[in-house]
Amino acid sequence: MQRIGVFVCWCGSNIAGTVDVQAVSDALKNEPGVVFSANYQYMCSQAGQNLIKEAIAEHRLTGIVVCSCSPRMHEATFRKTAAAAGINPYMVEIANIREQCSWVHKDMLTGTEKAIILGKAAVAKVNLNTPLTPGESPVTKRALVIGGGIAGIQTALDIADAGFPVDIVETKPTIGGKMAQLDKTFPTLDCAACILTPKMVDVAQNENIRIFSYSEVTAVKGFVGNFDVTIKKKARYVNEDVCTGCGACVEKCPMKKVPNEFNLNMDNRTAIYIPFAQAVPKVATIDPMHCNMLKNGKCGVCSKVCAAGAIDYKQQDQYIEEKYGAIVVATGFNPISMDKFDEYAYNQSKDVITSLEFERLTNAAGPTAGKLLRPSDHKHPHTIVFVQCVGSRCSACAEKGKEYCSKICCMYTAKHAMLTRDKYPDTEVYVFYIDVRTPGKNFDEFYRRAVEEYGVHYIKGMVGKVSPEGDKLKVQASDLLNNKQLHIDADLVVLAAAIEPDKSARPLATMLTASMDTNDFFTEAHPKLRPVESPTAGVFLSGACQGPKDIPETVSQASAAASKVISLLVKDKLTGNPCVASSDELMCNGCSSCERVCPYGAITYVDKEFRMPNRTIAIRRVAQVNPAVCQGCGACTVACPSGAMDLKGFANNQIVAEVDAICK
Amino acid sequence: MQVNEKKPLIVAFCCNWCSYAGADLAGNNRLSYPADVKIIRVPCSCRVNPMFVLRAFQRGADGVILCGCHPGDCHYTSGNYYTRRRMAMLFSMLDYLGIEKERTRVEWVSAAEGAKFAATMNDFAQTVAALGENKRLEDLRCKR
Amino acid sequence: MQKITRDVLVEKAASLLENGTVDRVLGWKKGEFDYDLTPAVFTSADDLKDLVWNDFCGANFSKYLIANTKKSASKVLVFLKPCDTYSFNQLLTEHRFDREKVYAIGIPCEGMADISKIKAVTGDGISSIECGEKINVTTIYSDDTVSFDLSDVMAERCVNCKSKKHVAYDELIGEEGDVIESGRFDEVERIENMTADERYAFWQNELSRCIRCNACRDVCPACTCEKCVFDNPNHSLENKAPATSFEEKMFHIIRAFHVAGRCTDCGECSRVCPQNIPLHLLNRKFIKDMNTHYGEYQAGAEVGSRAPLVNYTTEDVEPGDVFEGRE
Amino acid sequence: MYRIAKDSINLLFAKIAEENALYLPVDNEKGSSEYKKWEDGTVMSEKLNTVRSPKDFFFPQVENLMEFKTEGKNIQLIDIREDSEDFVVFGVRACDVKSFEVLDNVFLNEPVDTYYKNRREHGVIIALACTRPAETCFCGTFGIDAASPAGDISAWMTDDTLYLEPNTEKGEKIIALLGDLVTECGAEAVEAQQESTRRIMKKLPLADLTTDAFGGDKTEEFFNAPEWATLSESCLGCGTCTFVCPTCQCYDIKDFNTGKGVIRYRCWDSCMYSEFTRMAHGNNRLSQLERFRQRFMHKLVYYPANNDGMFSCVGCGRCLAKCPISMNIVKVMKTLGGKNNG
Repeated sequence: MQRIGVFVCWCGSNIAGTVDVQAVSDALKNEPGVVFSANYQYMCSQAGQNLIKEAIAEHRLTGIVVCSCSPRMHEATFRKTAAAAGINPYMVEIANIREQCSWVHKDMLTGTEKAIILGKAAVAKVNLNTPLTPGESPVTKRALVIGGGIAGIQTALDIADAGFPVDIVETKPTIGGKMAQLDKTFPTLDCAACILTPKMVDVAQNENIRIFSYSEVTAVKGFVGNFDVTIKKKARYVNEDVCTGCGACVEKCPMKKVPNEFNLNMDNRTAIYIPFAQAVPKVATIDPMHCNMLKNGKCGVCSKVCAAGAIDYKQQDQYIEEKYGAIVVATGFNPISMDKFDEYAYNQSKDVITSLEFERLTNAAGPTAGKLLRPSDHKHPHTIVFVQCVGSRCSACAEKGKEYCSKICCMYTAKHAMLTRDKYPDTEVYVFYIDVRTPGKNFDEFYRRAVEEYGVHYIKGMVGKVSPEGDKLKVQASDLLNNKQLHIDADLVVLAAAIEPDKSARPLATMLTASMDTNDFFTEAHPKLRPVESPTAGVFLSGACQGPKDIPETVSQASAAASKVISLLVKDKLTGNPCVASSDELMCNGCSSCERVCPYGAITYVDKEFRMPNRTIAIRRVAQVNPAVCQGCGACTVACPSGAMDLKGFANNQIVAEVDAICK
Repeated sequence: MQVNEKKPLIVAFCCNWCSYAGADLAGNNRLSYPADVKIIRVPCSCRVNPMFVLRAFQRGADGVILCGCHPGDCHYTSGNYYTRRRMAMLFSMLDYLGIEKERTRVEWVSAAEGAKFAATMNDFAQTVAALGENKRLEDLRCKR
Repeated sequence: MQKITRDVLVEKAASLLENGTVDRVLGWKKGEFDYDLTPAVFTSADDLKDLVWNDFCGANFSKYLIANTKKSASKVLVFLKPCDTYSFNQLLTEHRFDREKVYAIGIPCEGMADISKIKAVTGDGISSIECGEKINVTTIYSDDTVSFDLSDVMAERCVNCKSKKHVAYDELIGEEGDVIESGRFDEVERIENMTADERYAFWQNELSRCIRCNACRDVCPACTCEKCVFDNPNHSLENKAPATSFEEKMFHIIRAFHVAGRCTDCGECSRVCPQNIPLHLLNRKFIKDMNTHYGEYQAGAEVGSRAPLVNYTTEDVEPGDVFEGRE
Repeated sequence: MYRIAKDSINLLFAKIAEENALYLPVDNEKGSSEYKKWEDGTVMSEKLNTVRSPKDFFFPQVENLMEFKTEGKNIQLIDIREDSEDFVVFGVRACDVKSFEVLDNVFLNEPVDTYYKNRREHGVIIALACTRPAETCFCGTFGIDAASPAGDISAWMTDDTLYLEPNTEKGEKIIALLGDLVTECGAEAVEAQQESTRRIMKKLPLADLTTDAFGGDKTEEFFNAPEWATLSESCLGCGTCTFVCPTCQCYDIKDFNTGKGVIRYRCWDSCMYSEFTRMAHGNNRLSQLERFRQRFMHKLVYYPANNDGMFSCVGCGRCLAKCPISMNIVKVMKTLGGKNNG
């Protein structure tokens, strides 16, 4: 029989406001096994924890129930408290009487009644708890970073700096990501390439970092400390180790009309290409969709001109299997498609562009060599309209846009407007906005300079329609502050498209068993306290895959993720979750149902000798669970018809006891 | 004390990673739902054995709802897919035995869907209340 | 199709015993009357004089293989009707016995007779039954012989036979049959089409007769647990008696669920129920539902196949939608 | 002896039901019969016997014994014994009547089972003579005359008349209750039927089965008999034989926690079950052979040893009809008892 202590928390008035805590602790005093029951203002405080420790010592408690906030909040706290007082931390159960009781019910009587029942269920469960000890597993001291943008680069550099090997997997032929496409960065206006490319070079030169460019992750197995990852290196038809990046092949390639995705298809590249001058790795890649040699065997020019002999038309996709201790997701973002925003005529006029396209137009390495020229006629635009929140904060148009704020648009639009006015003072610049959001270091000052020093016309209101007419774009908009309709004849319209997670994120999340929100951003383990960890142990989040971010935020999160990875990789062993499945070999009949449903391959079968009636021995096939691999989902427990498979911490009889207590 | 009209009792099994967190979020946002709903935390919806569901009815529950991560979002990759098949079969069987199908439900509620959690519970509680007491899966020994 | 005779089986068994291929034979042994055959182990040619093959050899031997393959180093000979072979494969899928320890002879089956259907006509007091082209029955109450066509007194499960094909054997006697279309889900459908109240009344009536003798479970080739949860004092399902109508339902729902995807629809449960509860209709409901929602699946058709409940697709039907199109 | 026209039998039932709960065999849609409470319109089954024996009336499959309630940390014991109503069971066959004697020896000897006694005292048995025994019948083996059943009242049904012969005070009271409904008559009225039945009994396939080889002193002779191995070989270990048997009387006492208290109840148990008589040290009969042997040794050896040679089988034939593998006491008796047993 357990000796259970019940501790009812007031949580100030959070619980005590709707739940009669005294009544709860009194009622639970009479439950089977309960020998002590008390309530206190803040159980999680030092004083509250001391109360628990003292009660454990004084009443020789074997188990405790804390009626408090969600176990997701303080279960770990109270487990530590219990451990410090000398009882097994898994002898602690939490009755969630805050989030699932006092905060959702308004009436004191109702709240108290329910709190007592939840407390009884927790007591019933603790009565059946058994001390649990976590198992241990080794840690592979190597990290995988998925995505080679600024987030992935920073994370990889930091991990490598700590002395651990890191692999970066990047789908594009080069690392660099979105930042490589940007011109200047707000609010300092330093050039993106100037600060990014040295880091890219650092990556290339770091002995601890391997880059798998033009590659993708195709399978992930295992668990924290012990991931087995399959990486597909797509055939680039160029031997990476041999290619010097001289560019002779690119120069001679006869296939010159391939849309250049790096410049957002605003100019063309060749079929064999290096995305940009500072690409890392600086090796050529053949685009199999456009290469005549690969398509119909007629060409072979690049092979002839390559002095290094790097061209290999027979190259195959290559699968690499590697073990990792930790995985960082840094898959980044993309602007959303403008196809559904017909009102802005994006698909009707070349002169309606997105902000990222604007970046390329103003970038010295871009299609216009940095001169701001209209895509349609390469003329200098004199009136530019910037439209903010295109697809962002779009609660009514969920089918084409996003409900959330994309966060970076206000600042980059201010940057674009300011730079335009700075370089081309003859250009009138209008910015239509819903709100201007500038909560960042030097952000508001930056925005005000745009308005006050550079004379950018900021107009609160949305653009209703853009209609191409001749070489003009007729912009109809409303000015909410002056309550009037505006008609502007613009030369160029720039849309601040919302950003969304990269499409590769969703399948990746499935492979990683990492959870995502409805917008396909990766969910963090805790929105405030564990912002760079995924709920899946060993998977970390870096950059915009977790939510919209600007560069400084991305970099700081990337470093944070790296430090989390480092603190994982420095460990030689991990202690696991002790709430794992275990098989009662006497009951197991070896049917394999459990093995079939286990998502982790944690169950294996062995032939074992059993003593049978009348001194006979029988060899039976029975299931065994690898506690280091088992994650404790419990799928096997239901698949098992014999009731041989049970889950520690969530055992059949424990859950049944909870059901019984609730249904009393 | 006045004898209260018997309120429907609802047992909600919530997976730790999504739905239990969704319920917490409903609490954080002070979204109310009937106190008749009592939550039991399980690591994953796939931990829920049909016997738990039947047991709840036996002991006096009027409705049983399972909440898990959305299909594809299971913390354990595939747990809720098994839940989906198992409960589809169990519920169909209960219906086959003439037990009101409205008394059982599976809902996918993510950690971010506090509002959906509250709305689901409100709706389910209402549905179950309309059905009245569970008579067809009750155990008379537990009713006194 | 030519009916095979008892003598063919005896001859075969005797020669396999003789040449040492097997050291034991699982077969049907004659009883006090002509219909009460007992599954038995025959170890010598002399024993085999009591081996019977007639229209009452319903018992499925597959489950006996679990114990009998462990009894000696030699093989055991088993006679399998087509439906028995599905159980045989399912048990192999679940690693319940060593295939190498079995010599399986597939025997064709035209269906088995149900003695209660015969007695419904003749009444009690049967003094003899002869199985041949016709089933000839005499009773102590009459000098006349009553003749039946097998089809008139065939057991329900045989009327709705799903397969005359053997899916496993080492040797086949007689001709091989085919998987056949059967009306085995008609009765399930009939119940589905009742109103909820009617369904409830139907099952309440059927299950209320349950005496929890466990015959359905103990005969079931899918119920091969070392110890059934209902017998395990450490399990919360442990229960010995249908104390309330809830307990009746609990037992049968859980049992049907535990064998869902593993039940081959051999029909033994209903055959042995002393109270004639149509237990197969519970199992068939699961089979029908799984076929409808997860694709056709026949447990035991192949060794090693993955049953629907230990499988999934990302596009599966939602639990709330399985009722669609129904009342 | 009394008689009543068969046409008026419903009047008789109605009269009995005025003061007693009346149970009689009724056909169910499955082609078998079961005891049901009589109400106006109930038609008595013509079947030879019910699947479940009438032992349920005195020794039900599940019977609540007492209840515990907890309030805080106090425990309170509640007697939940139901006040048994007076009841009459009509149509019990000779074999089943005899089974009550077997049960009485167990339950009414010290220590008296008051639950059983209570029901026994409130029950009246109207036994009905058999006319068309089945091939599975072998009551004669145990000295039972199917044509002359015991019981509080013995009854015979002919094509047109029901004859009643009270044997006990309880039986007399029922006859008194019937009053004018029945007319007195001589016992010779049923002799022809009795003779016919007895003739049929001799023709039954199991008519020659005897108990000669068995009895209380045969433990050593049979306990280690090698035949048990083959006899029990295919036993499934289910409880069908025990649960349809009118004389099997084993039960388990279990607690059911209702959440508000504990109901202590007893329910039938079967010596065929692997968990039967599981004790702190485990189980005392580990193999199905041992469990199977126990059942038959009990019926044919141990019980007679304790009950002046009375066997605890009445030859009703239910196990012959219902065993899933058709293994039964007749096969055991014939195998162990040698040629004397048929």
